[in-house]
Amino acid sequence: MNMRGYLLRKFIQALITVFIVIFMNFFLFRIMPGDPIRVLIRNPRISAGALERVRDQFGLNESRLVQFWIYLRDLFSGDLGTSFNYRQPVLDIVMERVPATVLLIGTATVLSIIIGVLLGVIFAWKRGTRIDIIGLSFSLILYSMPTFWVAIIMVMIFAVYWQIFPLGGMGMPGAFYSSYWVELASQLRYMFLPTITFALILIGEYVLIMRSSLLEVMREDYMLTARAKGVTNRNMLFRHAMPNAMLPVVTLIAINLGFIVGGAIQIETVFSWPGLGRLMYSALTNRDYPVLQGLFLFITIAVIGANFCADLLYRYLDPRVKS
Amino acid sequence: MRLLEVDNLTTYYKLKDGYVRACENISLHLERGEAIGLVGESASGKTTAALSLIKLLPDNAHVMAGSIKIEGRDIAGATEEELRHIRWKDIAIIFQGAMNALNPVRRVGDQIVEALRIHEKLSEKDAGRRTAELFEQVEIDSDRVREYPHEFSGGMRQRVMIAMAIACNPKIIIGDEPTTALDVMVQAQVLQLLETLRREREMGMILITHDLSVVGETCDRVAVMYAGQIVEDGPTEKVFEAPSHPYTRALITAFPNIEGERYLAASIPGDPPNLLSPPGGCRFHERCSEVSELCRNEAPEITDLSPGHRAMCHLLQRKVKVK
Amino acid sequence: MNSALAKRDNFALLKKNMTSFWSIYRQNSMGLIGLVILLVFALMALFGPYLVEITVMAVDGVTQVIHPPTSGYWLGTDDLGKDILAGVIIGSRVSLLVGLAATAISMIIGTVIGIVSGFYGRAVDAVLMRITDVFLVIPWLPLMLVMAALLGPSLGNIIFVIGITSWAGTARIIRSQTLSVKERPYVERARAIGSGDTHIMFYHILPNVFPLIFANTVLVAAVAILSETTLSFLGMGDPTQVTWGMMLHFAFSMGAVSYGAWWWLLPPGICVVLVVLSFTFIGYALDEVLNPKLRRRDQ
Amino acid sequence: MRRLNKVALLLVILILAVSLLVTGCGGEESQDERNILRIGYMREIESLNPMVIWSVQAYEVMYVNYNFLMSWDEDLNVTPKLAKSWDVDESGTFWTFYLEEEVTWHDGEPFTAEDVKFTFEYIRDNELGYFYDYVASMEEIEVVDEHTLTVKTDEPIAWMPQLLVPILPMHIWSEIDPADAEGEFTNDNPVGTGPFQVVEHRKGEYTRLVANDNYFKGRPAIDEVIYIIYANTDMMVEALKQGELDVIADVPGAQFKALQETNDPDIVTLDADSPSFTELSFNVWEDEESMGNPILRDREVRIAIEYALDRQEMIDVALMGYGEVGSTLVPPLFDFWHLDLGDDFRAYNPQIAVETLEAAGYTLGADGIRVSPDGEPLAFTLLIRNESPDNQKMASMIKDMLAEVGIEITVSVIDEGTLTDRIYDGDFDMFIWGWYVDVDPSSILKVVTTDEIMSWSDCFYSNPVYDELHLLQQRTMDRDERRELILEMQRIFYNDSAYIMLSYDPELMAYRTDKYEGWVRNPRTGPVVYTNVIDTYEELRPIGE
Repeated sequence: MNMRGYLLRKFIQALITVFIVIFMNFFLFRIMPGDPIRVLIRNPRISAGALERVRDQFGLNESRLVQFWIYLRDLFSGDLGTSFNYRQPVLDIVMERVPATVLLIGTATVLSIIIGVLLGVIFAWKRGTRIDIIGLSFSLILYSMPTFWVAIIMVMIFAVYWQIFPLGGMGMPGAFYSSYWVELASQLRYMFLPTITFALILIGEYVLIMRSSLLEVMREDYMLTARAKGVTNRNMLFRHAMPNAMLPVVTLIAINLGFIVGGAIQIETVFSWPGLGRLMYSALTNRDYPVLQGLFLFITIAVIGANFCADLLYRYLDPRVKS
Repeated sequence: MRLLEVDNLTTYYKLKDGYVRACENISLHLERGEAIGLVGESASGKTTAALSLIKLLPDNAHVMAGSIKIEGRDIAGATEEELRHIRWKDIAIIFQGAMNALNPVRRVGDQIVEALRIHEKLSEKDAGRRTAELFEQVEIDSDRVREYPHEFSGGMRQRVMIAMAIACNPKIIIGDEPTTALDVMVQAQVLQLLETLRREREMGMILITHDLSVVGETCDRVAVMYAGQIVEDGPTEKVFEAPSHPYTRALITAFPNIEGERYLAASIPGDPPNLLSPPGGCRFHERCSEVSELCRNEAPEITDLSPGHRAMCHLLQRKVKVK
Repeated sequence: MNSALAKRDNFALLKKNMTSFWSIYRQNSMGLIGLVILLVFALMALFGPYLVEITVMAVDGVTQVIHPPTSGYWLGTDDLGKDILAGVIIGSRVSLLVGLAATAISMIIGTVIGIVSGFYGRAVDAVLMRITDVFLVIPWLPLMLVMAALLGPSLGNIIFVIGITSWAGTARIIRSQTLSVKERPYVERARAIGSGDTHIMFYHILPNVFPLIFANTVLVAAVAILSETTLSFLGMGDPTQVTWGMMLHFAFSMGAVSYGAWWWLLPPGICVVLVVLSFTFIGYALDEVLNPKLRRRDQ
Repeated sequence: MRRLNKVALLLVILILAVSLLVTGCGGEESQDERNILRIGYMREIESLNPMVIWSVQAYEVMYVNYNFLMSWDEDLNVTPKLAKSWDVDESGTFWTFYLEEEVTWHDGEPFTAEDVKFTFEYIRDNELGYFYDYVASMEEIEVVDEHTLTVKTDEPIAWMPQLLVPILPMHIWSEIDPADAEGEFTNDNPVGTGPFQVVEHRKGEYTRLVANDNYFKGRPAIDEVIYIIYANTDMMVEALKQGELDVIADVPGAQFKALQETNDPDIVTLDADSPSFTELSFNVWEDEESMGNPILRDREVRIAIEYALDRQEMIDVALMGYGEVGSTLVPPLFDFWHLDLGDDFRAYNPQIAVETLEAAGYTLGADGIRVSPDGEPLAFTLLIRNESPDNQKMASMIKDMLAEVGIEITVSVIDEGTLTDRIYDGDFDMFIWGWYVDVDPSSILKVVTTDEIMSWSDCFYSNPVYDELHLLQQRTMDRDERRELILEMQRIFYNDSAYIMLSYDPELMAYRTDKYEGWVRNPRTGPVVYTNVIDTYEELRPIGE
């Protein structure tokens, strides 16, 4: 089964998953109780007529099936519906928040992968020594901590008690920067705490994955062959062990994305970071269902896409499957 | 001067509750171009003995005593760094070659080039050309150098292992059950190939196997191992025709010969002893058909039956004395 | 008669495995620590409410509001003057309950889907696995948040939501294990002598898959407790119940951070970490014991 | 393996260096001499388009960016703004407004009567936004000259001229299709006549306004106003303490108390009255479709419940002592319209509660729960919104207090969506929610009129006398006469007790006094910002200037 055939099969599978998600996404929000419009606007100044008009605007009066058909038609034309709260197209609202989240998740994930893999390798290589046991327990502890709790602790220590980092947000609104560098430094200063907190949460996972993957690889026969060939320890690790050990890590990183999104929601809520996570949290509290629906779809498709890329990367790295 | 001189080689595995005495006072020697077979049941210590020569042992195994002289130079006390230059330069190994004795994610050619560049200081290009030649010698099409291990059949993979083994013209080749995983036809071809290469290059060979017929065909001398000790060794014809040690006799009768007359193969009762606390006296006494009180209490001496043919059994001593 | 025999020796096999399993497990220090921590919290959950009079939890005077730890209140009080130590002890009951109940649901679903799709294969397998993929891919927290918001914040809903969104991983592992067990000779033998599919699945495949279910259950429990705490923190928990998550939610939204009320924020959080850690330690130890590849030579 | 450790070491040093750099020079923003008023808030500003906004925060930005024809003083007397003065003929239906002369829009265009006429007709003809009620009854709007406008209404309207309508620039809004105006028109750089104009609006982060240099009442002393959103109150309170913010609003009780206890000399904590209240609403629907417990239709039971509730204790515990015990429908903030019951007020007295119940034939059952004459137990379900922790605390106290007088309450926590549904289906006994009251009292009085059932009414109260008075007060031009009618309506509604007013909620606010002075509280006991006037924005100036 050649590469292209494999690609096609994987793509179709991803599409099916996306469609199931779309279907679930639509009906998930239709079983919700209460009429969103009336809940949203509990303001005596609004005439009953206005309420009716708004309800029409969102097509809430048609039958479920008609609503689904409209939902599908709009979806393929990139229209994720209009937000009850902002009265803006959901797509614009979501797109506006993407850079902030990508910046946060991006740096945190990259940082945690690098450090996580590095530590994983050290702990695997020095298995059984004190470093390994301490490191392993520490990673397990980090892995077991609720993300929001770590965030709160970090804020309490660094932003409230020592006040060396800002409390939250992405920058001092309306601040005046003498030069680009000062602005960059200020941006970094605002980013530092949330990113480091997020990285701490993720490192645990990557250390564990890498360590157990490397331990398994190190027992393989070809490692004995390499040693028999007189290969140095360093080359045995980087030329023989790592290429094999990295394969499962790549897949797990992709599957881990769903977990990362969950973490982002918590980090952004505690640090007032204006990303997708905060948008989801406020959409939840405002019962802004179109935004919830659009966000949920957007995040899930992003995760499916990432998994698809991880599959490709895995296939590219592992010759056993490429042929 | 002899190619290889091993005296009283003793290797133990350190466990939490004591030592496993895997090899006890192993002595054997090898001339240039000569092949010796190491036979015995599984877990008799034959692989440990062979791999102890270059300390290719897991981290909890230690060579406790004994001298290992290659062309007069004793490498028993060699440091890991010195051993790294001896491995594959002086002594190369052909592993059993189940699916992954070769690194699955790297091209077979590169794995041979790696050995060449470590020991032969060849440029990338020369090493590449050398590898192609080696492939021809082991009757593999040289342009398959760029393929991956999973693209080769079991037999072909063993040929690659052989190519890799002879790449640096080692003085000695250890074959650790090299053909056990192959079916009979391919087994014969591989053994034939090994035979011709050994003759051409005047290499010494230590062939580890539990299959007496393989030893009969390819080895000049044979050493029978039981419970970590060599109980009998000598020229193959002598040992096969006149097996002196009860265990050797039982081993040979347990191995029916295609041409010989038909008889019911007798198996040896009981299991090999637990080497964590080996039995007193002769280690075979629990399963020996001609056991005596002496055997239970006293460890037997090695008796020279004829030039080059020795065995370790009380019976022999009495017989010799009586005569 | 044969099925009775099969049944007896299968479960006898299981029992023998268990005893040898315990001898190996005992040597794993990490596993033991995890077990001890879990026992402590289990006791706290079982006998807690009797140790601490319920009244202490009632809304009493406005005197010591958000008061740091003193002799009267070892862990200080929260914004309603309630004793935090009492809250933590009583909270353990619901938090563990939610965690274990949700784990049970997700294990049952995961095991059933895993065995069925592994056993029948082809069309059944394809459909079930596609659904499993959907649940594997969907980010867990947004899904839980949305469902909790839709179904309303009751304890039952929380357990249900966590249960039905966390079974995918288990199903995947159980399926692959079922595939290998299915090929084994005695399963062929059982089919040869005419045992029905469900019989085979229950008496032959389940006992062999059981150790794996056991190890995976423990890791899922860790995630379930984390989920409950996070959901409660984000306001989706059941406000009438005292759980660690709800305590953290009220602490955070009622100004513990700016008030510097570390005694209000730390204890519930530390309890969650300890419980999750105990499950993770046990899970990790189980993995090392059950997965021979990882077992170290000198053991 | 030594190389590996070196790599790890290098990496750690690198991270440390970066963090030092980051904390070091990023520390102090360079010298910035602009005077910026930074206001913290919790709920996102949903839009800048007046036709779609509904939240208090979005209204605040609209108040500052646009102007109304009139405003209010501390005692809620109407004061001039864009309209210098106005008068009305004796029929009470023909109004003449004399507008300010040298007013310009933010983009320099002159402000004329045409703009006012256009705004009223644009909203009236297209029933736009939530301002329709103010312009619905305007029959003819005529421009007399550039700065004079006449309005004829179909009947005398009591609350005129309080037109809470933002005056929009005709030269911009005339090109905007009304459907868009109520849909996706973002109005990102809103042109108004107000003291500040929005220049930057980043959703989920902040909204920045700069001073309007040629504001007709003089350029404000403050250069910029920035509304910054916080995901949680902790961060907002902490930001105020550290000087990152100048004023914060809707602070929860616990944090407000913490702030007070820090008694920081530079921070003023304001326990202001707010135009909102929390009520315990009963289902008094006489229709047989009602699924509420019929016993609650008996006025005596409701009155007994009022006597049984110690509302001061509930405020002390649930609202940390901030807020006032509730009584009548119009909050005391509007003291001109508020009915002070004096000793008619049914204060907490469990004894009278028991006597009332006994007198009405509700005898104590065996299990401590009273039973109605025809054997029904006094057991009701109290619905609580999960969005409000304070309501939940009150509910558990109500349960205990009513148990004392033999009434069993089961508390059920549901989300707002479900509660709204059940209210409109009449499927409830009682629930706790609240209302935000407009400056003019008729907005809240209207909610409990009969014709609002199945629309805004949430207790299905129906009293023809009350309805009659409501219509009358809407047409009574004379303020004092109207006041008598409104007080009488409150008395009737209080006596029927379809609502038990639990508390007039506090508006907890705090602001710094080390940078700016000139904070104005309007109305007298109200807040400095997030109120119906923009005096603070106009008066505020750096200290010493």
